[in-house]
Amino acid sequence: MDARSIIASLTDRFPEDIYDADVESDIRTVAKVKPENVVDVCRYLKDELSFGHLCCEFGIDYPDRNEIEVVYTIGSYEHPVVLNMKAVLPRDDPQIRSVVPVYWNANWYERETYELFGVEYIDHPNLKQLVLPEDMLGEWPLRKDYKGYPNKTAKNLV
Amino acid sequence: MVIKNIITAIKNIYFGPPVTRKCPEMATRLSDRFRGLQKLDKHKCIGCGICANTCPNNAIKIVRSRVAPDKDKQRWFPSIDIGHCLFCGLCIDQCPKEALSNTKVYLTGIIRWNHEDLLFTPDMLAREVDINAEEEAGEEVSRWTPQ
Amino acid sequence: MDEVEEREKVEPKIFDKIGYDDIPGVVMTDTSAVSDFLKKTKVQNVLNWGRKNSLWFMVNAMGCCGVELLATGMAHYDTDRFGIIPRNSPRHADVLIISGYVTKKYLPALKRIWDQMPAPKWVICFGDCAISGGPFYESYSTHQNIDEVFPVDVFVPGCPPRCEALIQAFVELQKKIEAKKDKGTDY
Amino acid sequence: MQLDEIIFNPLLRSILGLVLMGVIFLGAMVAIWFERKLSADIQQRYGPMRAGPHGVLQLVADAIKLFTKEDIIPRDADRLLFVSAPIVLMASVFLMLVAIPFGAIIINGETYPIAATDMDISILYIQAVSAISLIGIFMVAYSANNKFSVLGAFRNFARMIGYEVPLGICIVSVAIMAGSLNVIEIVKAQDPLWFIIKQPLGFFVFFIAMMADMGRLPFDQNESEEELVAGWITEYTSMRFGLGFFAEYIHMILGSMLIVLLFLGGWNLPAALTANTILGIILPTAFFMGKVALVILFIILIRWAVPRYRIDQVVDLSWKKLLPLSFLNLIWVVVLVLLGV
Amino acid sequence: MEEKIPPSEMIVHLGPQHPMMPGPFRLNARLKGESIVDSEIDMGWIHKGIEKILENKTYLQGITIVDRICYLAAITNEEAYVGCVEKLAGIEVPERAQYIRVITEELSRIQSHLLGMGEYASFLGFVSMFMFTIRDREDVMTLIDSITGARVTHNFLRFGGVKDDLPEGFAQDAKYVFENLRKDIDSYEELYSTDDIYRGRTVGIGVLTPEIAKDLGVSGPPLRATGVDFDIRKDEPYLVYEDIDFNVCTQKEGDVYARIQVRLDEMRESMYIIEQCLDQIPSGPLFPEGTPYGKRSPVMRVPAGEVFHRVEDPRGEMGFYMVSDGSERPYRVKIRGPVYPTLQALPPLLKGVSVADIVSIAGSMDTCTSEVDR
Repeated sequence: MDARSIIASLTDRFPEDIYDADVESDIRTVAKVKPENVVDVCRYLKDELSFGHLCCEFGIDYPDRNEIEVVYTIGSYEHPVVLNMKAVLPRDDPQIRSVVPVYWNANWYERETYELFGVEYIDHPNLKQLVLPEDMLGEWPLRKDYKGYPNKTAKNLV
Repeated sequence: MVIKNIITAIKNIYFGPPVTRKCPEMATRLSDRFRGLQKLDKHKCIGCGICANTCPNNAIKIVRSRVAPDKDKQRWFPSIDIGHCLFCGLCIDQCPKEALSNTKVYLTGIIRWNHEDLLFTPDMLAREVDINAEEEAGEEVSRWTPQ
Repeated sequence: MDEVEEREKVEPKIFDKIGYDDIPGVVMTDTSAVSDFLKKTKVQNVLNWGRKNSLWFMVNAMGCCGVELLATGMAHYDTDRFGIIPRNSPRHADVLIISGYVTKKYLPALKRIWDQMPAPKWVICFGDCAISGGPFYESYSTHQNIDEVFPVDVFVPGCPPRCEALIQAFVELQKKIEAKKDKGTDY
Repeated sequence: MQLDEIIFNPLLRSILGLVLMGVIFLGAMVAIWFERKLSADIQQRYGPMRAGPHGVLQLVADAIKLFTKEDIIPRDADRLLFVSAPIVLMASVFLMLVAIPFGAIIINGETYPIAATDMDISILYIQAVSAISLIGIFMVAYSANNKFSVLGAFRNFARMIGYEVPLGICIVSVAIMAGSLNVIEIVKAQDPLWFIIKQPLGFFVFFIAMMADMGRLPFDQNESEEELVAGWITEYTSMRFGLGFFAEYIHMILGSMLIVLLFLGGWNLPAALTANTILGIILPTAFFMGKVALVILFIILIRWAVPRYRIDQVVDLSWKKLLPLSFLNLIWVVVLVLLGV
Repeated sequence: MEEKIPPSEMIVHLGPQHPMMPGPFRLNARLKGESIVDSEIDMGWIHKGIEKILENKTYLQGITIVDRICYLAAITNEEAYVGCVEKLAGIEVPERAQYIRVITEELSRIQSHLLGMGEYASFLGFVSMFMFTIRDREDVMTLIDSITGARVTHNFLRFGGVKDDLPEGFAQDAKYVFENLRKDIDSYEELYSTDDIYRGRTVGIGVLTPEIAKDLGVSGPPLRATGVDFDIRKDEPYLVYEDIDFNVCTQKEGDVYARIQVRLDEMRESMYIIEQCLDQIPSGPLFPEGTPYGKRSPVMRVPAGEVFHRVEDPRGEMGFYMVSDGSERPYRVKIRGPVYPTLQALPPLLKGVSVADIVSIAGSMDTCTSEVDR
């Protein structure tokens, strides 16, 4: 299964939800997905196109465009193609359906994205902080306008 | 069976001499490329500040210092906070005049009892002040010591 | 045989007469008069000799330096030569080696480990992260300036320092104890 | 006879007991030093080198440090039990010490064992008092308010209960063969032929059960360091930890002595060797201690050469393998005795 | 785990400081007797915020930071990062530099596996084995040291090449070390396969089936131990792995024993790869000629774009997703560590096993907490 046929199949199946689909190289493809339907798309990817391996899931903050992108990097155990699927969310109230029912290992990725970017995942089984202490929740440190960085408290002798 | 393990253990008692490096007394032979405490050549340094800009950890600051211990004239030289230094060698790679270089000082010279002593001024980097470092690796630096 | 019978006779009395806190045969004092006196005499030298030759350290690998910490205990560097052995329980340890980044989340746990260790106890800052935050000194998550929290005796710069440096740090700590300048014991 | 009077004088016996206590402490220290050196040899390193020549004073340094460390009793611990548990452990090994002979003096063909007491049921007594340590460990588990201690102590119970049974049966078969419950009589019964030759299976089972009883490595689940931090001893500081540590090593030495006494012939030597008075005083004890040292060496070797069992595997080993084997050995011994061998 | 638990059960917190692992993490295990009813992992005790730090460093300074993601595989981290930047900037790496990179990466794989394997033995109480493997690891470390000049954090790769050439006489040294290492690995394998206690502790413990392993997102040796030959070096070749002959080591059983066996086999395979590289390595420049890239790197501005680059770490699939906006600092860097899903997969594996098997299973995963927390 090569990159072009995958993109073709995906856009055929979800003409409304998938846009800006592109083939970067033989093994890299990108697509944007409407956030409402991400679970269905993921299920289709996993069941039909054998994209069984969720490499990672993370957020990117674009304050000047006022949006947060959630990127799903999905690979496969059968073919070498990797799909970078993006869902664009508004920055003020980022909400998206959780893909944990499809990809089990998305659990921690979503928890981390939640506490670092403030993306709220609907239907997530256990949405709470993962890596930060509890009192830091709500600061969203990986957003570009985070105030606590750089942290100038270190004793630098020079 | 466990007998095999015991035989291996007994074999090791007789045929396995200790591989321990006798650390504090005998210097370990280091690789030629080992990155220890930096050494400053005050004659070559032009005080351009590229090292300070390159440092990933902001450990270098350009300060005024005497050009030689017996002269009053002052110029700009780097001073390094060893408590911040990553010993990554970027400052040495990027130095346009090759004024900074690696030495093999990594033990007695820089392990200190107080945090404040970890600041290395240009005089100390140029070894004009005794930094209390023995010649740890000495001249005898080899690439490989078969154990 | 006699000992057992004696204890059986005595035990009911303990529960009746004395409070729960007083245990027969165990002298419990609040004063440190004895140790204060000892500190002025030559006995302290003997005690310090014993202490410096048996610095058991806490296995507390926290980062890159943790790997070097593990390697130091092994055959090539062999801290056992100095009587230094790793212990897993803080109750048995004398030296806490801070061997990595102390984050805001981890600092309470580290303090707790420190509190659980019995005095006299010492701290070694092993590596840049412990001394100043190292490459993560600007991070939103780490806690800097550990030497304001713990009474650090020896600073070992390097990122990470080689294993020899840890052994040298122990030697420096021994020197410090011998010179009676360490922070673990009040002189 | 005058010699008899001196030897059976109760005052002298008590003094002898105290001396033996000191000897066993010294022995434990030597054993710990020996273990550290031997493990270092196996692992191709040096071991203690700095405190004294080749680190012989290492244990002195450790003891000084442990004695002068802060003694912490956790706030939520049951103080009385917490403080007295190491004493109970120590008492258990010292009570064992009372009945175990440390060698013998042979004068004019007459054997005088070096032991604090000479009771007729000494092997039964040793078996009984060694179980007291279980009470000590139970006190730790109950009082320390630490879950690792509880887990370690419960593992200890499971293991001890499992291994006391085959151990007891092996002792019974030895007693049947010797016709006595007295350790000294048992040693005498082995005069020409050691019991290891007559009942090798019994020795095998006894050795493994004894190692489990001592808590040496394939069976040290009670303080398996990687899982339970330090097991039942986790909460103890300073010399209370030291006492627990020492008790373990003394138990190891006494256990090795039992192995030598019951199966390896004790201090028995050909009569020709002990005819001379001076040789008779020195040789039997030296021979006995040498064998004990060899057994300890072997136990230490095993400690550093094998991984650790899981606790259910240990219990399985005891009930499913060692117990049937020990019964087999019992039947074998009964047959031998009936045949009059 | 705040809910009320029945009195026959208890919650044990293993960690954050626990001898089980280099690096703190906490395992809250609910025990019934000795067996685990339920468990939960609490992460982030050494979360350092590397992704945020990387956004504020120049590309060159970033190399020093990515070294410290996982301290056991610093070179592969660098390769993932540097490869990412090279893909974005379109830099070609000369062949000699590629070979040197492969050599250092495989050496790093050997030392990582030696540590993981030995540490695993020490979790079972077999401390001497740990000493033996670390003894061999020191030799490999000396080899790495002689190339890069540091033991753990190398800072060796540069954009477009490597910092230094192989030292003189490296081939002989490597030959000498590998000769001994082969013998030692054989003896470890023999010890492992003949020791009854070891087999009792490992065979049939912590079994992963291929389907479950794929579902959990596990990669690296734990996945290959189940029989799935998923290896980035084969599936998506980078550097010169295409020209090199090697096998992907797999086992069928998927239990703890198989994972250790895969590591043993992979070490042999790595040595084979290095020997091929030393035979095939061409002479030539270390940096692309006619470009400003070199040991004294210029201040780089990388064209805007996004790229995902992944390499095979000793522990599995290591990937970097980098977004550049055309300035001299990356806009966003996402690090996909291999241990992250592996550690996440622990609680389902631990259900129903006994306390002693926690260390057995967790140790066989060879997890590196620093990389999970980043």
